Amino acid sequence: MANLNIKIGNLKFKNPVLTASGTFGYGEEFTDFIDINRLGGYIIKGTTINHREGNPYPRMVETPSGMLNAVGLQNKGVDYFIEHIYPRISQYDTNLIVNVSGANVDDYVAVCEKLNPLEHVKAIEVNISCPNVKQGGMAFGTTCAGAAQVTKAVRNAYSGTVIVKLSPNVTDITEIAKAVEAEGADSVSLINTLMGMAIDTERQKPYLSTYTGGLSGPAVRPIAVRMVWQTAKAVNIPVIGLGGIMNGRDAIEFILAGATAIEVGTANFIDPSVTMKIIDYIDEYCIRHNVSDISELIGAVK
Amino acid sequence: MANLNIKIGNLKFKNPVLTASGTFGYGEEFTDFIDINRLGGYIIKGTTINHREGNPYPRMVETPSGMLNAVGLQNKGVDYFIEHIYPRISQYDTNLIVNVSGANVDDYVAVCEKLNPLEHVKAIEVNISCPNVKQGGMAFGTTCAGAAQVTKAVRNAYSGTVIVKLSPNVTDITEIAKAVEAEGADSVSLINTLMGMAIDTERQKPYLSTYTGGLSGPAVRPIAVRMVWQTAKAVNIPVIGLGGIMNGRDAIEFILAGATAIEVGTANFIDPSVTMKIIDYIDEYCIRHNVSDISELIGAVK
Amino acid sequence: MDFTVVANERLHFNYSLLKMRPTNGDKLPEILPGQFVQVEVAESKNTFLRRPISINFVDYEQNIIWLLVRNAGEGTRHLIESKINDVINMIIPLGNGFSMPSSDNAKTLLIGGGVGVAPLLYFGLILKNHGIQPQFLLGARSKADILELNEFEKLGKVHISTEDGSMGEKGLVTVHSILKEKFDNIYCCGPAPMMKAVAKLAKPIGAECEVSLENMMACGLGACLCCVEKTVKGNVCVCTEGPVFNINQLTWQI
Amino acid sequence: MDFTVVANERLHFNYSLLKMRPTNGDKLPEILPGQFVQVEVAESKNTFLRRPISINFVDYEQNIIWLLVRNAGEGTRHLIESKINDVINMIIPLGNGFSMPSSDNAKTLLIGGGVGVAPLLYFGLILKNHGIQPQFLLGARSKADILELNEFEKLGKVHISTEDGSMGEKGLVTVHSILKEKFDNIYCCGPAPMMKAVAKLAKPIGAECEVSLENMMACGLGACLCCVEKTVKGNVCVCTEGPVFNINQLTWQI
Repeated sequence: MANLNIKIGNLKFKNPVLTASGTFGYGEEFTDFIDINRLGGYIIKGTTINHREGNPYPRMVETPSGMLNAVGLQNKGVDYFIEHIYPRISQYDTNLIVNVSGANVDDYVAVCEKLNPLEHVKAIEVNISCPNVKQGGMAFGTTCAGAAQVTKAVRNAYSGTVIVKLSPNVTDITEIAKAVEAEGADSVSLINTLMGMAIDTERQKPYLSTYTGGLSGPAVRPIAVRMVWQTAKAVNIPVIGLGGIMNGRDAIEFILAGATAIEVGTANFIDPSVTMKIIDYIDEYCIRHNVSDISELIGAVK
Repeated sequence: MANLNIKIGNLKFKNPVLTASGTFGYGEEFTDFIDINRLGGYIIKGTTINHREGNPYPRMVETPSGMLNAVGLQNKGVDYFIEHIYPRISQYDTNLIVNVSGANVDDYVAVCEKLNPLEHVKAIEVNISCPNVKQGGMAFGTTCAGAAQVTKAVRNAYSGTVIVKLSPNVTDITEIAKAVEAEGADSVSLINTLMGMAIDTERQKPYLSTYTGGLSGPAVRPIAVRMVWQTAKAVNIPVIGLGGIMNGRDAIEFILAGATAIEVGTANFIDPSVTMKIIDYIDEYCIRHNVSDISELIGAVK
Repeated sequence: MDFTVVANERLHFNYSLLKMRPTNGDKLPEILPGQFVQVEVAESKNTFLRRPISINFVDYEQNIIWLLVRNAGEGTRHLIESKINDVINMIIPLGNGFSMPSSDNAKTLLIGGGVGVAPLLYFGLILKNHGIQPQFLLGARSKADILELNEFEKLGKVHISTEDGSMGEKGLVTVHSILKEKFDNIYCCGPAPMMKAVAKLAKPIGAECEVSLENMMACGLGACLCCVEKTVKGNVCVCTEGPVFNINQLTWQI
Repeated sequence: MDFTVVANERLHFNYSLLKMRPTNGDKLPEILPGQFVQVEVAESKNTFLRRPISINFVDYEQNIIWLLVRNAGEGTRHLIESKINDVINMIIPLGNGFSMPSSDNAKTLLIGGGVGVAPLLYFGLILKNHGIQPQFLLGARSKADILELNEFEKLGKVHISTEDGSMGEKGLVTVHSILKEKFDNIYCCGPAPMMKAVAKLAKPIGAECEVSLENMMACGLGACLCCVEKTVKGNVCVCTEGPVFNINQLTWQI
């Protein structure tokens, strides 16, 4: 049994396997399939200051080795979360991380202030990269100034670990990462989805009600691995890698590219127990390669 | 039989199906499988002022629904092309288009000046988006200034139809397209490959000698369709769409998104006769949808 | 959970009736009529997600589950081409089933269109076992598309509509003469336009009406929020809040 | 060109000998020993490109081609699991073959490692038909990995090396005693390190030596420029300039 413990900011994780926001609900949906306590951590869905209905149906279409989604941050708002959901899910022996989103900086701050007192919320993941909302979202994540502005405000409003989730829809993701690091983020997670579109050629209509959506799945993995590799070399804070991780091999690929931890997203839709298999694989891989501590693998690509 | 004729600048095409540079050699490699004369046009591989050996092996790795390549513009140079290759391939009854690349603006201009007198070269596709070369290539394609600079110089040096091939590795491809249009490009083609990376986790080495390479194939199609849709709305010049087109349905998807013509790339590797099938499908599709002229379909997504 | 295909009856070029048994011999879980499964399509280049398929019938004695699959694309085409002894992974059971009529002598009609008849067979059995005599109204394009007729006839009176009149009454189910009668409970599964038309008919006559929706799904577990339907409670996941809804919960213009 | 599988002989857990005939009944094209095919892998989620496979044997009388396939990943695994009557699309034939020895009494040795023995069987037949008696040196990890021994023995004297000594001489082919003899022509196909070692031995004794390379390919037609090998003429495509090269064309440090 290799040592799989890792650290993001001051927060310890029993292993580097997290679940990606918006693909794991509040965790409860998966208790028939996995032991949440075995996860390094789990990131619950994008939470906003007010209740959001999200985008109209249809919100999803399958694409080659991936899918497009346009959920649009449907959630009941931070107050409902704190009152009704948090009490139910706060007892797991793993790091509970809340993904935070907003239409403007004040919204981000307001959500952070409400989450700050919750002792079982160990970290927040600041979503400045959602391609499926009209205001905010990706707008902040595609400029250094916007990314820095949100990070600075959130950093002041939240005392725990701050992870900023970056958009891949940019010319140079390392510039955004550096801007975020400069404002005190403890970590960056990447990549969020790539903006895409698919058209039903028989109906001559887009498949999504919003026309465009976010592309995820193994189709985007090579892009995500490249961005993680570039970013891990550009910043000194730990990088969390995600984007099309379907199995343990893929998780190792991101770690070798420089990721300190990884998030499993779309794969949860296809195999709800995939995270457990990934944790087991990482352990077996370490043994097979005589790695006593996972840290030896981080960025170890030769 | 619907009318499939389209026009790019002053250049007429018998149908909108072209082959993408670097995936079709000089056409000769495919004469056992297709009738080149049936193509709307074919774009031959990236040509530079001097002979280039390209990148070391390995240059390719398969990825989910796609592949990464890092060929690096291997070619014998424009003089060799004009002397030895052009005479062999200039007799086809279709539009011969040469893809032009360079490490600096002078290189682009020099190649254009040598191609300008060739009566059977009907157009050039200016590659400002190759992710696999150290100098030039994508560097020009990721800033409006760089894209404009190359376009302006090429426009002055070449009297035929000028198509500029854009990089998807940017925050806003419409800004680049507008900059290129402003300098007199007759058309933009998109997308070139997305920069990606894949790691052999057992050897803990990247699969490509260059670490990163260009991702192509159906995996990237949703991104390409989105960018074509955005760009076709942003510029007044015709847009040529490519990125993961594997069959006739995919070709129609790009046309509905706003593409006046399409390029077939990676699909040629899997089915060397795919272009013929795509031309047939487009014709059948038009008949099935009571479309008498392909122009009715361009950008027709509702 | 892995299942082994024990029979694949090709009812029609486009439809297959798959009969499957848990590969490891486990007993089937309790399954409610109207629930569905998420089926993995293993060897298919262009199929990435699982495919949601409603449960057609459950034979607890033989420990076999039936799926009625329509060829609706590459994923389902692979399923209908399954061979005996193929092993297929399914997440089972998912969603909520039909609710029972309030009274045992409720006059009950089950309306199915095309492959939408699938969940009605198992529901019909459950109703019959509860002493309720269901009637069935099956609609399809033509005679060849009327599926499992013999099975339905074992459970209750069957009325038929075909668009081309090749069997039963000609036209859509919504114009079938049986609908002139008053029913206490109407259950419907089929194409959305048909379900909406049925809902329109059910409302004025005060019949309790439930429909089974087929919104596109990714996870089937309520995690991805992709298959949402607009209801009086706002957008809810069809996979966890449905697939069966009382028409009063929906916001259809009826 | 579509081919129908007429036999699939599982020589070993990891190897299959596929025998295929043109589906439409056409006669096989002329095939040179050392040429290869590009095989489409239809139903495989994670296989996007074709797989290049060298031609093991050609039986013109029966109009059948043999492919010796090693399970080297998901794509080839699907191929070795092919069933009789499966239809497989192949681009055939591709590349250049081995060149014949300059004289009919040339002392000729064909060295194959693992699945690298594949092209040597058909080449051995062609040599024999030209009145040249080839000798074979087959190397593998252990006895179980020595493939098609009976077939090779029909064509000439067979020498064997196994790393574990379970058959023939113990050790790599490059230390086999037969290599103490002088040969005029040596042909080799196997892992790159083995081919380089053989080239090192061939050069000093002045033997003409050809090797068959297996660089990763996309198209197989010389269009993608992915499978290049550095030669005295610069980077060339293994698919069109090879896969067979005289070692003097290569830039190996030997």
